[in-house]
Amino acid sequence: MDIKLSEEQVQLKEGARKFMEDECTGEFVREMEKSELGYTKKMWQQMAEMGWLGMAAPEDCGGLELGTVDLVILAKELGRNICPSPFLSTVVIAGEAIARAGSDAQRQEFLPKIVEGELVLAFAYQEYTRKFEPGVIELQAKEDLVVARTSGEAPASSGLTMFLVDAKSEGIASKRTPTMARDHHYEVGFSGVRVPKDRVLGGVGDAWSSLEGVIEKAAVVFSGYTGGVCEMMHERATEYAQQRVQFDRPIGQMQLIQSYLATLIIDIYGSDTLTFFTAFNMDKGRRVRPYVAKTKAFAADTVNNTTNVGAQIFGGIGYMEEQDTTLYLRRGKQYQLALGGLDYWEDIIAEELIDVENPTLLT
Amino acid sequence: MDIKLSEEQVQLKEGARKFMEDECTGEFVREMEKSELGYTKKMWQQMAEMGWLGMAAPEDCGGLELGTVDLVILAKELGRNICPSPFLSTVVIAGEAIARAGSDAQRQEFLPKIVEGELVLAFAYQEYTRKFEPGVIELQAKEDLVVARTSGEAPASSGLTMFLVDAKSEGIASKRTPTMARDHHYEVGFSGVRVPKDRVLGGVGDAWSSLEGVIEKAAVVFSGYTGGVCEMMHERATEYAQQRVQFDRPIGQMQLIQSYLATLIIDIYGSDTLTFFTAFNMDKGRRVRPYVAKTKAFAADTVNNTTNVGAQIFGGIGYMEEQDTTLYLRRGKQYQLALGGLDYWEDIIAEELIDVENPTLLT
Amino acid sequence: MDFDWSPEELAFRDEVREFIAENLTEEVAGTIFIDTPARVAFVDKMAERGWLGMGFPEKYGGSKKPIPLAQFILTVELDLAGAPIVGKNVGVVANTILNECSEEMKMEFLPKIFKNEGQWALTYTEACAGTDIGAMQCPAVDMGDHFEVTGSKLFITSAHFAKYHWIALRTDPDAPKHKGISIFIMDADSPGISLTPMHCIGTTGTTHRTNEVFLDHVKIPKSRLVGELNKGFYYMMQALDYERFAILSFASRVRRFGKIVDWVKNAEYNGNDRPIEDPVIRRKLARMATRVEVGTMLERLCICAAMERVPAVEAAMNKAYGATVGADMAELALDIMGPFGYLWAGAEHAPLNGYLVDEHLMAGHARVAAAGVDTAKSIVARRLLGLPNALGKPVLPAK
Amino acid sequence: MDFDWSPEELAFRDEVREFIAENLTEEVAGTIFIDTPARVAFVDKMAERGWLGMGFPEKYGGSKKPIPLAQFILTVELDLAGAPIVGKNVGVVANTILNECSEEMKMEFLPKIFKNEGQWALTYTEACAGTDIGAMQCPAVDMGDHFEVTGSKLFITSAHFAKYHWIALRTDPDAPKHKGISIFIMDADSPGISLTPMHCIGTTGTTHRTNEVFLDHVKIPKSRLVGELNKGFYYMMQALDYERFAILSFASRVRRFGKIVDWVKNAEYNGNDRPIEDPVIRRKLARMATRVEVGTMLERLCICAAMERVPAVEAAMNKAYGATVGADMAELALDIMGPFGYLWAGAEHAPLNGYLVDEHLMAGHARVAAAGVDTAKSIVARRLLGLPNALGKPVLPAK
Repeated sequence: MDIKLSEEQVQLKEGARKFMEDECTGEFVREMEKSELGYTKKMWQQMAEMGWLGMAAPEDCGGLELGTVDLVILAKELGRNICPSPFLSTVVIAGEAIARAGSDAQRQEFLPKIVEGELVLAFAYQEYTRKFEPGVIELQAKEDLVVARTSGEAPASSGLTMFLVDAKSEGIASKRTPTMARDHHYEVGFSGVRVPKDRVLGGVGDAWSSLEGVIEKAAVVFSGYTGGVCEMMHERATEYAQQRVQFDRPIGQMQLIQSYLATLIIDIYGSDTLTFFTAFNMDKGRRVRPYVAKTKAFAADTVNNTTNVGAQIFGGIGYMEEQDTTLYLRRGKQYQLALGGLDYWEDIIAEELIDVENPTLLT
Repeated sequence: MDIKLSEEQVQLKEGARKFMEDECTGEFVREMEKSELGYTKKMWQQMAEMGWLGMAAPEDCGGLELGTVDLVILAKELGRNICPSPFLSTVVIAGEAIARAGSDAQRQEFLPKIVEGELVLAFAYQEYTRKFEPGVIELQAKEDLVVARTSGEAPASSGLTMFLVDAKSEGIASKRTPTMARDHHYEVGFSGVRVPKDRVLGGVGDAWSSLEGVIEKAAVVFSGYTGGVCEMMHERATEYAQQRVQFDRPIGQMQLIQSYLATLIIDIYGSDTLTFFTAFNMDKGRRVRPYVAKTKAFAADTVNNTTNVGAQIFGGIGYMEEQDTTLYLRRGKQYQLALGGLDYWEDIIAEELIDVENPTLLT
Repeated sequence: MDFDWSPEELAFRDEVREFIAENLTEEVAGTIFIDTPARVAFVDKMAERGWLGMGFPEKYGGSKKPIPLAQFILTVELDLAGAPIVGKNVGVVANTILNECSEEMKMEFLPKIFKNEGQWALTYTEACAGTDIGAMQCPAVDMGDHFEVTGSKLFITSAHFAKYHWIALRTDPDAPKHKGISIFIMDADSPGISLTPMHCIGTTGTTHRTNEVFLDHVKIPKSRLVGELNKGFYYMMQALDYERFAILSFASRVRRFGKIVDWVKNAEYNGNDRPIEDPVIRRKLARMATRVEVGTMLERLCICAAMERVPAVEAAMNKAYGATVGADMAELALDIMGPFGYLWAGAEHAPLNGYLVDEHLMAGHARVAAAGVDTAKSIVARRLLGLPNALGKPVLPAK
Repeated sequence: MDFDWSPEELAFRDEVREFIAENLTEEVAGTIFIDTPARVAFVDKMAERGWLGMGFPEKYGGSKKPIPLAQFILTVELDLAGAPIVGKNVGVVANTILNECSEEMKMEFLPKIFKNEGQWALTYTEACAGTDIGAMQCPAVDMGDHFEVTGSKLFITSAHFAKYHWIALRTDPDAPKHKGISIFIMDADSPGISLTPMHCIGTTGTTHRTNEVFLDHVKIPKSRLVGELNKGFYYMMQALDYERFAILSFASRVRRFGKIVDWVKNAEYNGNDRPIEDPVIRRKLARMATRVEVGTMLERLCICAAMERVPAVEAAMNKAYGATVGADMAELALDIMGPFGYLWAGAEHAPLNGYLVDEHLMAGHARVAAAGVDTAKSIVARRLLGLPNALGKPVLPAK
């Protein structure tokens, strides 16, 4: 057992940190929030050039075929600077779905384009429901990556099919919907959209057999991303506590401030280690369902707490729009609720803990 | 609006405090824990002489016919010194049940005996269930104050009847069951116990119509009692924090200790005020169901927190059996769970908040 | 012991409620600030009724209090309705002027306050002086016939629509820090004052605005000194006790919780998902309802104390408890909403048009601003429990 | 990055597990203390296998470590099984002797420790010196050819069955408080030592016993001074870092949570009430399961650090996190049990025979004892985050 990063992983991390520090400033994040696209094609192309968009893809599709651990390392660096990009939906979700469920032809058609930065995909999954379970999906398909029902009725996870739908297809109505993070969410209406049969991904009615694993992987990578958010927020709060003088001492010399910062960093360390542990075991091909759920659940609470309490360390100034603290604060709660809220993941944890005959136990 | 105690109430409180301080020391409480009876007939008789056992009873039965507010004032003083006595079950629960549901003959037979301290009653209600709802009662009655089912099947609150059962009746098997508070709980088995018809209290199958109000009143008085427990624990912890020197200052000069003590006292003040508010409105004859539930729920959490955190202020010494802190600590959690746990009262709160068409609103 | 409102109190409350029902247009509601013509007009109407000068001597334009708790009833009802409130002008400024100032100043300013002639900015905070307000540096230099001020102030709410600054400045740089501060009344249109807006986190366009105030050789006449020179810190502290109590009541949280419950009761999503039927959500709401009730009780404690004295400890309890409950309430609401919780103002499916997102984002601010939760708790620890100042020199107990 | 145990580590773990399965009788299990003949015999068997002296030089009776993490694996498995553990003797005493003492003392005591010949009491705490251990007063007076001790010590666990006291005493009353303490090895049967038992809160009869130790002109030979005179405080601090890590692992909480889950899965009450079907309980257990997992991760961080250095920060994290999770876990269990939660050992219907009542009652103790949660957090704040000592003089940041 040795949980230090390998030399290559240290290089990946340091390279990503330098790039992010140079390119992805608070000012850049604000610009992207206000922009039409939400990210820049230039940065996306640079990410492709550094091999980030092909990290997970199979070698025969131009990828590096690296593991989840490496994705988490990169995601943490993206998270530190809250990098605005469609990395998660394109590379982790869609890329992984195509790699797992796609035909050879689909893999060869789409994956190299993702790796090269030429194709961006959105994940159209959530419907008008608070739930994240596949059973609640009602959208009828008679295909961005769309999941829709081809048979059966909600609630049932069978009967769902994945489609690769051209975003410019007739019958698609997209409307940007404002979010707390001011990131680029859209409500997408489908009305009589025709999807060629060769754009069905995987077996008809059989989406969940591959999608479940895709979502699990995405949840772990996302937990890495939020871990990065926490790390940066905490570093900034600690630095502020060291510099900010009130009552003739740095506020960081006060017991309460120390208690807040120490409590957070313990959670952050715990969350990071759990994320890497799950990613490591996922890469070993082991069954990690309960671990994914615990990883996402804890990372979600940690990013919400850290951004909240972290901003409070700054006092009033932490709540001024002009301050970078607010960029982080506006993401904490959203990230907690995104990609399956606590109830979704906690139900899985409970099920695995209680209902499963022989619970999965990794040591 | 003036929430100060009246002159008579101040006298009641001060008299009770003096008596408790003189008679009900930590040593006395320990003796009672080890004793067969759990209280002393001498003290019970003194309580009768001071009029405490007749506070709630109607004047025509020898009582003072005082209100719930006065019961709460007294209960707080009993709670401060965690007075071991069957006050709640005898005076508040059984006394109130007889006063509400009893026939004239029953009132005249039993209430003066309670007032005089000659009759002690236990409340036999809880069965082998985690729940406190009347619907779960399965004991079949074909009667201490016993509640049993005379018709219907669980779960239904109708079909329950109250009986006054002589504890020495044939077929009753009592077994003391150890509790955290080392108070005197018994498991009582009923097997073919014959109860004279004139010992049925209230209408057959109609217990809940009066018992619900009795339990509500008991919950409010009990919240007063636990409020007293909190008050004393907090006073002692504060005094210790003022005296105990570590790192060349009293520990009470440290931010964290101050934060713990201040957080507790705010809860204690809030809980007390809510208890009196509910008692006051109960005495006015208003519908107070949601307020009773909130009172008990908050008082329960407060007594658990205060005894727990209060003991921690003392450090290691707080956990030595010889210390009075442990007497309080052993009661906090038990009192939180007793007389209907959080789930029972929170379900009522939710029901009143959400399901009731026009929620009760006292201002 | 009597928890009931008297008939007179109920009558006054009814009167206030009627007034609000008649005058609180959509244009007026939604903020406590008196920053638009419609809101000024709303407060003018309160002034006409004599509600701004209740309890102040008639010779200064004051009016008789209909009942002892009138001021409190007014504040709570305004807050409960989401209307502009008058605690700052009346509570902080008028009280201090009445207690500390010369007859001339009383005659000049009190009638104006009670007639709502011009708003006031409390101009205390500096970059180096937040919670530690005594650390302020910005100097007022005695130039013989006037004071001159050059420096800057931060987080000055209301400065962009105020007529007067109630400004604290350092008048003795050599004295111990709490003993060298004075308060002045400074005209907002004095030459040399400029503002930079600062926006709090929140929905773009409707965010709460505050200001950085720059002072470049601003002159303040000597007649505008409040009370005695170098006693400003004590005036601020007295007013702060009052402020915690009078400016913001717990009512805003009661109002917010009501909105949350209403939303939950009516929300329905695909798949017959009614949040209100979820046992976990029901329990959490029950718990929050209990905490809200306790908050109203702490406020009641405060009111009753206020009839006899400045309720410093009770107000600190309210502040600590209220801000904590307020933050947890917004969290709870967003948690219940799930992925809809992070949709913001303007999103079709944003519950309550994203109102709780704003409340959540500013919840931490309420925990740290205007003497935060931790400061309030230290007040409770020191003034109620008799514990020594944690930031002071060790104070060993007497043997 | 490799989270997997090596084949050697797994093999050693299997060996330990096999040993425990064979030797952990009911008589031995249930406590970490080596206080009965059966428990001494159990540890003797571990000594026979060379498990007490792993990594120590052979000339002192030590044995080769089969693998780098052997010590940790042993502690975790013992703790997970509820068996007596050897961290105190080996971790604190043997390490300090090896690092600080003379060849004679090493030769005298190390072999005895590794053979489990006699238990040790850590005799530090005094009435005036708990968390502030440096405040201890009990003096060892230099009498020329020996030291003489008169005073008392408090909360001395193990004193009633120990053969030796590892005792800290003030040897220079005039030096700054941390610079006048020395450590000695004192025979428990020295004339002048007497004990008064103190019982921790818990089930009568099975409570954890500790002691007040009275010392009346007790003589300690000069040869029993540990290391250098007046360096005792530093030896204690070093050992404490080690202690937080080596004596108690997170495994005890994993074990406790397993018992809780088992109970909940099987509990059934009248009216088909199966707690496990209650959605609120399921969610709460899921949340706790997550926190338990995070605890094991923090421990793993600690182990990996321990391969390279004394993991002071990581051990403090473990302490803070573990004690908090431990307390919340006992609360949760009792809450789920409802009115059965407060039934204690001996009650027919007490779940797990009241085990969780004891755990609940002592949970606060775990939060405050052996450098509590708040002390552990201050270690994290200072050593990891670089913040200045909150109890020291103000340290202004460099400009």
